[in-house]
Amino acid sequence: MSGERLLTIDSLSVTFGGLDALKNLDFHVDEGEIVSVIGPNGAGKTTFFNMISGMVAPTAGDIVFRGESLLGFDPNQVTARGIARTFQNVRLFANMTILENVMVAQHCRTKQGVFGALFNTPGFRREEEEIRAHAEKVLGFFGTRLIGYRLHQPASVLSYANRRRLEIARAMATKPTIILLDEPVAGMNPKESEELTGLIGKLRSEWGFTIVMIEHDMNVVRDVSDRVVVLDHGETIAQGSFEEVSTDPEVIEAYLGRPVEGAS
Amino acid sequence: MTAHLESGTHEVIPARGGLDQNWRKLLRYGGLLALVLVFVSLIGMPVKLDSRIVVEPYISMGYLSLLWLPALLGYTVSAEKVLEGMASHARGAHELVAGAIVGLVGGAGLALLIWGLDTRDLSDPLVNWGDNLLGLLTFNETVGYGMLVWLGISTGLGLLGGLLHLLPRTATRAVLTALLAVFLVSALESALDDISEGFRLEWLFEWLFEARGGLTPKGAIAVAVVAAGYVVFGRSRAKAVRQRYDAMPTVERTRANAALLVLAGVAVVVLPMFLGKLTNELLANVGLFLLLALGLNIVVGLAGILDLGYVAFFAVGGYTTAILTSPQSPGLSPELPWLVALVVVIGMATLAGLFIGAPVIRMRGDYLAIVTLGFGEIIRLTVRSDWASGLTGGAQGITGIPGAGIFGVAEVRGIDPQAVFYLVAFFCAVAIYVSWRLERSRLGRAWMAVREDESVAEAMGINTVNVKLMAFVVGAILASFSGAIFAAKVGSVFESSFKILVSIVILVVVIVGGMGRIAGVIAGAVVLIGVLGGPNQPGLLAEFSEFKLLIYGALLVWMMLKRPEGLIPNVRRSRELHQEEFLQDAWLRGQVDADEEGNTTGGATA
Amino acid sequence: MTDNGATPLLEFRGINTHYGAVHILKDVDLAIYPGELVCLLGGNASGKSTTLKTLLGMVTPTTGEVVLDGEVVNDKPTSYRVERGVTMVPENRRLFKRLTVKENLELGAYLRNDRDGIEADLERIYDMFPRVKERLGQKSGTLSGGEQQMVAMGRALMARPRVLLMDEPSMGLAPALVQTNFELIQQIHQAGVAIFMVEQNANMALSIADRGWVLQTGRVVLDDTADALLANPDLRASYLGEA
Amino acid sequence: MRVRHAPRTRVDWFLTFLRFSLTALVTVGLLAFIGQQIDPDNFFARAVNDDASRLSWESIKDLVVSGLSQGAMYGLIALGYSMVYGVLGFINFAHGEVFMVGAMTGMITSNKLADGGLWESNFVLAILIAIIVSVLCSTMTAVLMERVAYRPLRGSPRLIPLITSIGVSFFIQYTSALLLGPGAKSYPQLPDWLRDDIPWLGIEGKKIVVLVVAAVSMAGLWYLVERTKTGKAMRAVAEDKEIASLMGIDVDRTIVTTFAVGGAMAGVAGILWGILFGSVTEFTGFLPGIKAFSAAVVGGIGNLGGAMAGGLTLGSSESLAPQMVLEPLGVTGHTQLKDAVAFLVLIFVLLVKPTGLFGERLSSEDRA
Repeated sequence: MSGERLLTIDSLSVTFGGLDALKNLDFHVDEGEIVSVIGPNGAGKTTFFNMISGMVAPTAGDIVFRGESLLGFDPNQVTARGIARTFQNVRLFANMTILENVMVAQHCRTKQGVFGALFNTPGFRREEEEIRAHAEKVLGFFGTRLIGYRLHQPASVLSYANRRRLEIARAMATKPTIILLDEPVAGMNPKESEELTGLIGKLRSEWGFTIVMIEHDMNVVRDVSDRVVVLDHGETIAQGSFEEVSTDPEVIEAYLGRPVEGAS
Repeated sequence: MTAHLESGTHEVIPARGGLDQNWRKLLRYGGLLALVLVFVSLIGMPVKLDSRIVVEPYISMGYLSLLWLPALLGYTVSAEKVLEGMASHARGAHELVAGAIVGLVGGAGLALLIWGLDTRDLSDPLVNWGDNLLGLLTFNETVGYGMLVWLGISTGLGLLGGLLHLLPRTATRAVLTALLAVFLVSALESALDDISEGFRLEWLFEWLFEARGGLTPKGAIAVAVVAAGYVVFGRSRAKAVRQRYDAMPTVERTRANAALLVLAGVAVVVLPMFLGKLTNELLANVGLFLLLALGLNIVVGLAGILDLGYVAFFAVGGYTTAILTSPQSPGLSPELPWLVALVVVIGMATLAGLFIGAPVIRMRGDYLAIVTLGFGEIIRLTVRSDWASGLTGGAQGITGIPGAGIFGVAEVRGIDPQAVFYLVAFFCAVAIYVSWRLERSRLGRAWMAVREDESVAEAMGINTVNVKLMAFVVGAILASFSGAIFAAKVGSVFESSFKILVSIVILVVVIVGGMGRIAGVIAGAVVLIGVLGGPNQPGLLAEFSEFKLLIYGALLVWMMLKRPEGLIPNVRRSRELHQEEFLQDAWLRGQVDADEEGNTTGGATA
Repeated sequence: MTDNGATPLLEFRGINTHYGAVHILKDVDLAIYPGELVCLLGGNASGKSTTLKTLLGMVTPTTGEVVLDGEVVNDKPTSYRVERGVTMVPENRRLFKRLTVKENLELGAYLRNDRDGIEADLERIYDMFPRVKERLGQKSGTLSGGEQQMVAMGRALMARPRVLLMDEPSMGLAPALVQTNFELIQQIHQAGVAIFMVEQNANMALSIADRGWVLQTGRVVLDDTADALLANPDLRASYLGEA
Repeated sequence: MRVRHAPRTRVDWFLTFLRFSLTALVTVGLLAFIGQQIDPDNFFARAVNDDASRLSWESIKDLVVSGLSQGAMYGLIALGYSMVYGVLGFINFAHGEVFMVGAMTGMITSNKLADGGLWESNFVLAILIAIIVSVLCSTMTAVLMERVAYRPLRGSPRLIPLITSIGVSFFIQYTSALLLGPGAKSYPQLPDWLRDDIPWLGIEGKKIVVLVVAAVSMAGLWYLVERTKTGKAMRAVAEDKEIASLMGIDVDRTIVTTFAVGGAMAGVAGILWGILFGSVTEFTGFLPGIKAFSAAVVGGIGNLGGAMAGGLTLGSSESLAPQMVLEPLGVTGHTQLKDAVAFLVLIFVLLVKPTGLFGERLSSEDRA
């Protein structure tokens, strides 16, 4: 089901204080894929995301999205080109309301400025309407959890699982092509992660997003991934379907410790 | 599973005995009181404020500067911090004894000071050490008398402080309001004098006030009774009105708000006509600082950028106006009309905002604070230097600014404070409108996001550099308006009007009022600039001018420690500052939520 | 309960804690005896980390007593408790990344003044983790995950603990690293140190523990030997999220 | 082989332009200076500045020495900023006032000693007493500040303690003005051997004293932080307070120690200020304080060697740049711009290397 090549990463490297965080990493995503990135702690997974989203500049290599190199772009420019992300440690705008969190994420898709705001022009009002409508649509993706009376609550009152959901909603609101999910089910209980796994599938089937995901939970990885990439010490040690990867001796040695019990 | 939400139960334990005290705490508070009393005496407050009478002939602000302290500490020492869901003690002799002991220790400190004043001469480093202070503290009687009286007074006041815990809530509130009212009315004497003339109420003024200053005893009693009466009888009604307002549906509330706004507008237009020169002058000053504070509020309160060099934009407005309009401008002197100059001022402020903003915008918040402060100084030092004196007049400044002509309809100059006030009020109204509209726009949301977490805002597609520059520029333009009016009002500009001090005072106004909240900023400006005075401008309490910067410093610290959200807080902001509590709250809700939704409670709604 | 007559090393007697208005721990009673390996199980927000913080004196209980070796230590600071033999290996290792490996280990012995004893203990740790010895002068932030885990354990052991608290030793770690970690814990336990482990991963924890408690919204709901807990249907159910 | 990419936004272009033009300005100024040093009639020197004249080696030496001695003082104050920043992560704006308190109490003590005659009869003893008193007072001020104003704010957003410290700074300034009276107050006259040039060096004795005392204090501090258990505790607390307390370190006490040590350094700097300039006002702490902070940033905040290096850099550029860059560029009244130079250096360094000269980037997370 993979389509056009969206993102190509070409021998990407980065060093922090003499230490290689990533070494000659090659990677690609095609349209409509769900790719999981797994690997031990400190393997450079989050650095990898930071690099794609423009938060860290690579030392060498290239990141090409739809034929355009992303090097040197600020994170907001990357997002504007269609790559959104969530954060491993959930970083919401805690004192803004849930609605505002999602509204503000549409910043790069809208354009009204000071003039419109000051004179309340028709264009300004129309755009505000659209922003709000889209925000509610995105929040509605999670059932009733984030809408209703919750819309005007500050994000800080949400439960842990709901914060994770709001993070995803916020990334969706930027109208991206690719969503980078950084450990979307971390800290959720088995039931919640099962539910979210289903939603990740829907993100592709209903909303048409392409997804790259970092995850430790092998159940989730197994259930949704088209392809799995294993990182260790900043290098790719294996790549392929979940079955291929989970039986790869090198992966077992470096990451899994023992084969994942069955495919049940 | 909501069983663990056992909050709100408040158990009352029987009162403790009078001697069942935490003696170390009492001594600590007593020692603190003694220190503060001695400190206040030695910085010269009692002596210098003695000439300002509160109630003739009984009490002056000098004595008052000492008297309120024992009562305050007597009250706080036995104030029990009650966490919700926990128990508290019933009140009784315990509180009285605690207050009295704290007062006694404090009084002993003062007595010791009297004894020291009498026997030693420390006037070499301590300038206020001397006979004036001794005379004041001993009421011009013997040393022993003074010591005893202060022991007595301080103990008594401490006891009164403790007593406040025993009175019913309404009574406490009535007493405090009455005392505060007497103080405020007396503090506002000169303004009331001015106002009473306008409203033909001289008779009331003369009845209330002594000719040489201060309330008459009967006046004081009248004021106290009115204030207490309001608390006892009027408060519940005011509360009811407020509740009705809160309960209104949105549409109706908008209408009520609009009505209130119109009312305030009419008051702003009509009131100055009844006011004298002095009050108008004062209001004009308040307005100038309010305009600055509204601008800084956008930068600090909304976008979360701590700009300590904000005065630079004030200077840009002032100097641009001076150069363009004054015939005595040393270099360039096109002698433009004020309104034309104002257009250039906007341009210059925008440029300055971009020029200062661009290099600092990517820096971390605290570095940015210091670097902007540096920029402010660079601009001031450059303006003052011989190098730039060809344009700016150097240390001599630029004089002879003709004033602001408004389409030939009016000519606004410093000698006509009422006209200045109207001009300032107009610009403040513009600033308020701008702040209000922007806060509710796409840009305002982006500012808030940047304030909350800059790198996430960036990752969510917000061009943080542009957005922050925008805040800088909007703030700069508002400040430059203030500068332009300032130049026209005073008729001259000197670099000394643009010191760092101004930036800090504006920051205090914004913070004391409540960051990010327009009503708060207005209240902050009126209270601080109006009553205490601006950096170079006297306020209503002119005698305080020597102490005002000390008070500003102390206020800033106290605000940050006790009420970081300001007098009239912004709901969001206060949430951020009490985040820990909220996180715990959220933590709790987390479990409720895991339980499936439906039975969760909606907490604070924005 | 394995009450073998000895005094417990560490004990909670009727502990209640509050954060503001929120009641977190409710009448919790716990006891850890010398040389035991016990674990405290519980899901998100069940009060596990509050338990640890209360043990260490970072949170003061509103009622109840924390007893250390027969002495009530409610009003004693963390440093006092550390000195008396309670040490914690924090979640996610939390090494001092800018300090060298050696300095990290030395800080573990911060409260000790017996220079010879410290030297001897350092040698013991080098024996236990030979890889650590090779990297003594390196900034600890540059180590790999497994090595950092060893340093974290070594640092804790340098305090000569009588009871070692482990906070979520499996949290956020790669499966392989979790295994290494549990092997290290067993190794230390066999050296005679009592271990109190707080874990979400019930299967893993109970497989090496002697005893366990299950905490649910601040209350101890199960208290049994590890084998019995493993067989307990209620526990199985609640950990599969079927409750 | 770092991937270089061209600036993509207008702000980036502007910053590049700013970096370039500042560098160009300094280079041209220096070249012009060299030109007029070689020959005041030189075409290049004339072209930029009509009044160009040669600076004697004597005066260059004087400028360097006074720049360095002043810089050493900035460095000593900067240590306090840097240490507090390292441990608590905020700028203690009021640290300059701690320095002022040192200078002020030094002034009071030495005047009292001069009245008593000890200052003249045994200067070394007298100055030692003055140093001890002022170090004690400034240490106490710093510790008190921490206890009253900063401890309750631990864990609040970074700007809150910064704003608080601005308030503290004002409070101390005006307390000093109100208690001791406003305006400048003089130190007693120094003995001749300090005022005169030291023969074989041709440098004023007091400047040598300042440099020596600064070097000794710096060495002592380095030993404390790098070699002692207290120092190790400080570094541990700076990195992770919670874990440090797990090691049995008393975090509160370590933070107090940090403030105390910083305060002591500021006290030493205060008395050196008195020796160097002979007078002190309630505002003495303000500008040097900000400059010292700049020095700490220039050197890379949190890095003690960097703080001292930053101080020396700032002090000497402040002393040399007006003569060596501004004057050859034709700026009149260049010495009036001395303070502006200090701030320009700060801005320039932050533009070129946001982490300061010796600051290191620790991870991907701390973007400046």
